[in-house]
Amino acid sequence: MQRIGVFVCHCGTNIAGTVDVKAVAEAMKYENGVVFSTDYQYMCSEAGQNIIKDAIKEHKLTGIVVCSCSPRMHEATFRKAAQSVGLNPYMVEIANIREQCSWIHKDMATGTEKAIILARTAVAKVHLNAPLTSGETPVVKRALVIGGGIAGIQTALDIADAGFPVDIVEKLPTIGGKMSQIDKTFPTLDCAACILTPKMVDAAQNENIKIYSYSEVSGVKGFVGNFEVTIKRKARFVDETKCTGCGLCTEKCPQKRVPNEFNLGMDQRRAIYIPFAQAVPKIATIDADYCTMLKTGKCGVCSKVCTAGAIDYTQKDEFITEKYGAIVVATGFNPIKLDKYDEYAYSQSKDVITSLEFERLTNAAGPTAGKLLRPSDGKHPHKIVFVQCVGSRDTRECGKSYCSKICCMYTAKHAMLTREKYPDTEVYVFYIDVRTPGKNFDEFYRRAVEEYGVHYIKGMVGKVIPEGDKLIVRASDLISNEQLTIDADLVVLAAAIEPDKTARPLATMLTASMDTNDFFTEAHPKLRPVESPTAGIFLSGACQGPKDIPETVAQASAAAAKVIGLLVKDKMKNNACVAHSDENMCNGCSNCAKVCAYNAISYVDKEFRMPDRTTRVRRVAVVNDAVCQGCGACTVTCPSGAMDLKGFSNKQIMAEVDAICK
Amino acid sequence: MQEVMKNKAKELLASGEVRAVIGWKKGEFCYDITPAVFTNAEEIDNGFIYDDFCGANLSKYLIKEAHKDGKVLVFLKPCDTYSFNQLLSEHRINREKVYVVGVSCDGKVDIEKIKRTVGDGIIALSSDGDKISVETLYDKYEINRADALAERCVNCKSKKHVAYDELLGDEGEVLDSKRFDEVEMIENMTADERFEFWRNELSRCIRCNACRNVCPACSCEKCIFDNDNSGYVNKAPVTSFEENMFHIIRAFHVAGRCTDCGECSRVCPQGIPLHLLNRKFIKDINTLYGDYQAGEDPEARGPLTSYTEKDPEPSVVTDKE
Amino acid sequence: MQVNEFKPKIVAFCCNWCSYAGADLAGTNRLNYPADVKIIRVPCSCRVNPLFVLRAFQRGADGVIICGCHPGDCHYTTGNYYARRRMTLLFSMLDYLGIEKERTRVEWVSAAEGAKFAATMNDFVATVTKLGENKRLEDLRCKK
Amino acid sequence: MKFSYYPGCTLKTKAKELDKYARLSAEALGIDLVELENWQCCGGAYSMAKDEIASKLSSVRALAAAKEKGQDLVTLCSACHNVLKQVNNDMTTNEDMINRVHNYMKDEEPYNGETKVIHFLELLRDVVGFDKLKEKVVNPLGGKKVAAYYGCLLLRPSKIMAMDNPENPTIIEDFIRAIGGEPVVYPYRNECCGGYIALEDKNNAIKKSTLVMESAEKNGAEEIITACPLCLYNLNKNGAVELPVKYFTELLAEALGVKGEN
Amino acid sequence: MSFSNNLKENVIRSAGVDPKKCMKCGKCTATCPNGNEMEYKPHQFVYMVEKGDIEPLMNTDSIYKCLSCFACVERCPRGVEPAKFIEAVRVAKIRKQGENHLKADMIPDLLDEDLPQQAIVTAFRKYSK
Repeated sequence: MQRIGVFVCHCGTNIAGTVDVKAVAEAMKYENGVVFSTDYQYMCSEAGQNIIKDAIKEHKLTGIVVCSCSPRMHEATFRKAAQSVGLNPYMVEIANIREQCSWIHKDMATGTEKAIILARTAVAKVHLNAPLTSGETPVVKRALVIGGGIAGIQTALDIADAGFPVDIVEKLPTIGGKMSQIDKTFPTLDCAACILTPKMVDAAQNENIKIYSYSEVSGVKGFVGNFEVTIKRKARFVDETKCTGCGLCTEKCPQKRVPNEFNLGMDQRRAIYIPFAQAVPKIATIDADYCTMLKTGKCGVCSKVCTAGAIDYTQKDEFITEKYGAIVVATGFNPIKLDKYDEYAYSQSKDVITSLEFERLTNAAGPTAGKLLRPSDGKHPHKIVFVQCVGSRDTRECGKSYCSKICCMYTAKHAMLTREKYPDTEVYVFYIDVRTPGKNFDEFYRRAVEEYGVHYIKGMVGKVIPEGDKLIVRASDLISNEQLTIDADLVVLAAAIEPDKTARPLATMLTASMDTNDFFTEAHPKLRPVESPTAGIFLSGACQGPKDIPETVAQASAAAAKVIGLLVKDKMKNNACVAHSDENMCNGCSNCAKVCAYNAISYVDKEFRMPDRTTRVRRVAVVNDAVCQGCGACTVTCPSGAMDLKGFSNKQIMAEVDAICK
Repeated sequence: MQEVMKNKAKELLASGEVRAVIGWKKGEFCYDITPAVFTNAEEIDNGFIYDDFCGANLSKYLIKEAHKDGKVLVFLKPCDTYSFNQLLSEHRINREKVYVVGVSCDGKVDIEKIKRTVGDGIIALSSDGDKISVETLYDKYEINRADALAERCVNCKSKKHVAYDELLGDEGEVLDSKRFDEVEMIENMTADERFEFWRNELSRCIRCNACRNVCPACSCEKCIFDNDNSGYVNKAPVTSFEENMFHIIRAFHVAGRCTDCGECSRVCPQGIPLHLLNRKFIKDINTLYGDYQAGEDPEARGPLTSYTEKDPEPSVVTDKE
Repeated sequence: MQVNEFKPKIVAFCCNWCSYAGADLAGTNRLNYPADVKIIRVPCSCRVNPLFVLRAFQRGADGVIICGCHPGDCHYTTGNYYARRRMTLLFSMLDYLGIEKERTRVEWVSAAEGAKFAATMNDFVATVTKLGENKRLEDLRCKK
Repeated sequence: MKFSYYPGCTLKTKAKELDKYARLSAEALGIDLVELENWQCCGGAYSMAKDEIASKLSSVRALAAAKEKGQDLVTLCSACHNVLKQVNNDMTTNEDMINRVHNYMKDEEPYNGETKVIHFLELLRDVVGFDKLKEKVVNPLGGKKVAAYYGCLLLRPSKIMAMDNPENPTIIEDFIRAIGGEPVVYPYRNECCGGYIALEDKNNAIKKSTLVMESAEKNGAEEIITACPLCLYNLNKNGAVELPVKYFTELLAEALGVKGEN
Repeated sequence: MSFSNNLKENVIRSAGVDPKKCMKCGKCTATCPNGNEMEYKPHQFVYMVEKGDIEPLMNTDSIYKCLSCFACVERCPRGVEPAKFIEAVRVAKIRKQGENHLKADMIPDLLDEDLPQQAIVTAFRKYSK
């Protein structure tokens, strides 16, 4: 039997104005189990709290009800007070007689009557309260960042700076991601490499950061604070510890005709290669698909020229397992394939290119050493047409229904840079809408129009016809209601961007949720934008939605802050009000796990002794306290009632119902 | 058919492939056939039966039997295989321990319907094609088989087995039944008429728990009605209210999981049409969330453990005219 | 003849994150609604077991309303979607049994919708008052 | 292998060659084309208006007749192919039309889009196989430069026609290669020649067809092949370029060595 | 105007596509092989139908300029498929008494010996009732 104390607050006249607080306190004295009841001016004041503390000690209270303002206001205050004198904080219940009573009723009799019922309801609940303790789980103080683009690098640097070890897993031989392929960045036009490569070097040199390049995550177990991740280190046939990155092998390799993916296939590299000069780690990698030695066993040139003896043709994929407290997903994006958009003749003419290819064509380290030349004949283009929204805002199966967000700005950048470097080139941009919500973004776009004389035309390109060495562009001009024909030299398509293909299988491993476009979903779209609903999984960069570089970096740092907030704890306090399954009643039917948004429920086979002394193995649900958020969805779906929620148990809620209806 | 089944059962018992066979045997009366577990050829020769009165759904017995060592053979009619699948999806049965023999079914006979024609005192029954001959203490009758078919068989939803290891007889198809017509008829009554209808039906309940005990979906380790801690324990009917509550709660607990096998109504000694509660849920689920047949696909997610963002609001019920 | 004004008993289940906060806001803004409404705080609308609703009616409640975050805004991301299906089916069943469907309601009230909370309660109380006492689901033994 | 065959009205009159050479070639390839009995004109143009139903009935009849025989329905004329395939699609997607068609036709077994409609080119690609076809060629074209003219109706709308990539098709080019020619890829091969307006807006039709032919010529074509009688007429009549336009079946029959038999 | 509204509804129903899905990108007009011959361009058909401005569309010869080549149907990114509106307006027009665009007595002058049947059949199908 509980010994319950009731404390009725006047809240000045806020409550006492329409509720006869004395009458409430008096009425409570006659409730079952109530051994003490009083009222006071301000319960939340220090003096008020002392009344509570003293009463708990003096009357050996096992539970208390505070009739006051909303629990959203002072529940924590009163719980702390109770705890300070040894009463479990979950033995405190609040009857909300201010927001839900005195403030909404004008009549003293009505207010008092209702306040008594609310107090009685809280007393009825406290009768069934049980002391709860938040479980604790130790936190592994190491973070994993999946993806080594600017998002992953920034997140890793911030976490490392806070003093926590962090590993980056990057599937390519180098970190750097898409940003390393970009020439200049909007709206400031600073060189991408100049701002990115120092960060790459920082990451490599930071003693808290370990980079697993040419590696992939192949398995994830565990939960927040305690993930166990298997990383597959793909064989690169070069001993990372020995390779000095001198690059001699990449010059001597006789296999010269490998499409260079860093330049999007616009030039060629060798079968052994370092993606680009500033690659991190600067280690050669052998492309097994092209290496003559690996394919036929005859060659071995790279091995002969390597003075460090780093070449190892027998290298195999290697799997390592590491423990992490938090995982950040930073898998980034790719432009979509354009094979379903051949009205723009992408596969029919070399001079129809994507915007990312355009970046490489204007980059000093690109295939043309930074000169804007047509891929087909190496001539300088004099008329360039940019097409926006290729595949974006397209509701058909081949398209993406969303806006890719970055295309308006990078196209303005391309147009502006072209006009700046080659004033003799006419530049046309066809747009549906120009979307420039960002700091100095619209000014940037207007400058392209006003200062650089880029022709922005409200309309769309309908067909590109390669004819001779020209590209006949048929387009619409919706302002003047006409159809235009432009004989262009180069057409640049702003292809929609989509999440990297590795994201979906990764999401499955992480049990993180995704939307239909394969972008990771946030725990809350407004208030928790860098966290996945799965505890301990954080989101950084374009894997969560299209983003430009400033937004990506901002989100990357935000994700890092969340990770640091988690890793800084030695132990994690779990939510005390978690679900719990009574294994004696559990059917093992799995319905609870199906509705759990957090994957907090798993199943084990357990042996039970039967009344006839035989044993029977049954499958039963087990709730992971560290992961459960306490929503209660599972409790209702459980047919046998085995699943219940601590702090909001079936019996507690029914006691409240009974008290109200009494 | 019965002989084929017996031989199959004996064959598998003899080879040691299965430890036991779940089938049907005769009860006290000729029409009173009950599920039974057979463990040797002798028992099968003496007791095994498969006829027009083998309505019982044997899938639920697997929960207990398939926990023991060795494999169990079970004979399942098309509608029983749905329950079987549903139990599989809820991990109540270890599939590897069961050898399912699907048996075709052309509907089972409802003894109550026969009694309504011939009265009590039945001593012998035999069916021959589409006729049933009945011998009572007082007279002999011949009844059209079609007239004696159980309601659930008249409105059979499927003659197709959705799970089996081996099939005896012909495979049928999923049927376009009229099983929701009666639900619709009740829906079309006024609220007062509906209340009267159900009060009349449910007030006959004697809380014998037969419906619960037979229901394959009601297979909880511990039923909330038997659990002192659940807050719903009540074992005897005191007022009509309780029958309301008991049956609403039971129907809700099996909603989305009930395969509409109709066992609840078959076993109700008071003849309460309990299936009309379950079918109401099924009908609502089909209309509101898209057609769903529990047990059709053991991998499918049930309607109450899934959702879509565009689900109708509860106001479709509360605000309807 | 004695004129006794009927005062219904209304149980309101409110989710902690949206609707309970919305109810608090109604209070903060001093928006009136009848004292017949008593709120039970639950973490999420998906915590509301249909059995709680039946229990309330059994104990003599005249109306039960469940309030939660708007679909798509659930604090637990998906809880209210499950609640929506459960309650829709339960209400439909009660209607099928001839119990007045107007006694049950689900309303989505956000933490910012204090006015909506008050208006909803006013409307619901008025509706239930018009229906009068809940007799069809009440367990007379629960009334002393 | 037996297929139902829908020739269409023009193939019985002005485009007899298209039909004749197809039949001869099919025979040589071991394909049995069984002409539907009592077929009616498909209407020549598919009406995009959802409520135009009467004009689509003849197509449904042809489709239903093929279903009765349990055979896929082979077409040859691009226009017929387009109409039949689109109507067939309607018969699985346009509820209103399905109901009304069933009401009109009052067939015992109502037609619900069961028949598979394939174009003769698809027959060559998917049933015979271009590799197999190549083996059967006795008079290869000898590297003749042939331009494929697809026009509109074979490819679009691709959601329904589903024959090839509508923007960069390869089926006729592959066909040309199989019979020993060298395909000429030119950008206007899937641009409309203006056939539908040839009757009453001649000047416009001249513009459109000339554009197509000029493009083919510029890219080195020695002749153009097509599957559409209307395109053939329009290009021949209105295209201001001297370039032979032939049916693809004629080249096929020639290559298979069956052309001269008649 | 109720008449106009009624007409709008008829045209939309007949077209079977939703003009509200149009995001006004203009790809239809851009891609139309006959766009320059049209007084009202394909994108204007969509917008004017949505506004209920059907009369001017019925009275323009743009409805006979559409080649029915399905280029805009194929390439519309929003599934609006403008040719369907042009067809719907044309059908609405020729269904009116005496509004046949092509009359039988005009045919002989237009014929030539090579003209395939389908040219005549389709011309009638498209332009007359």
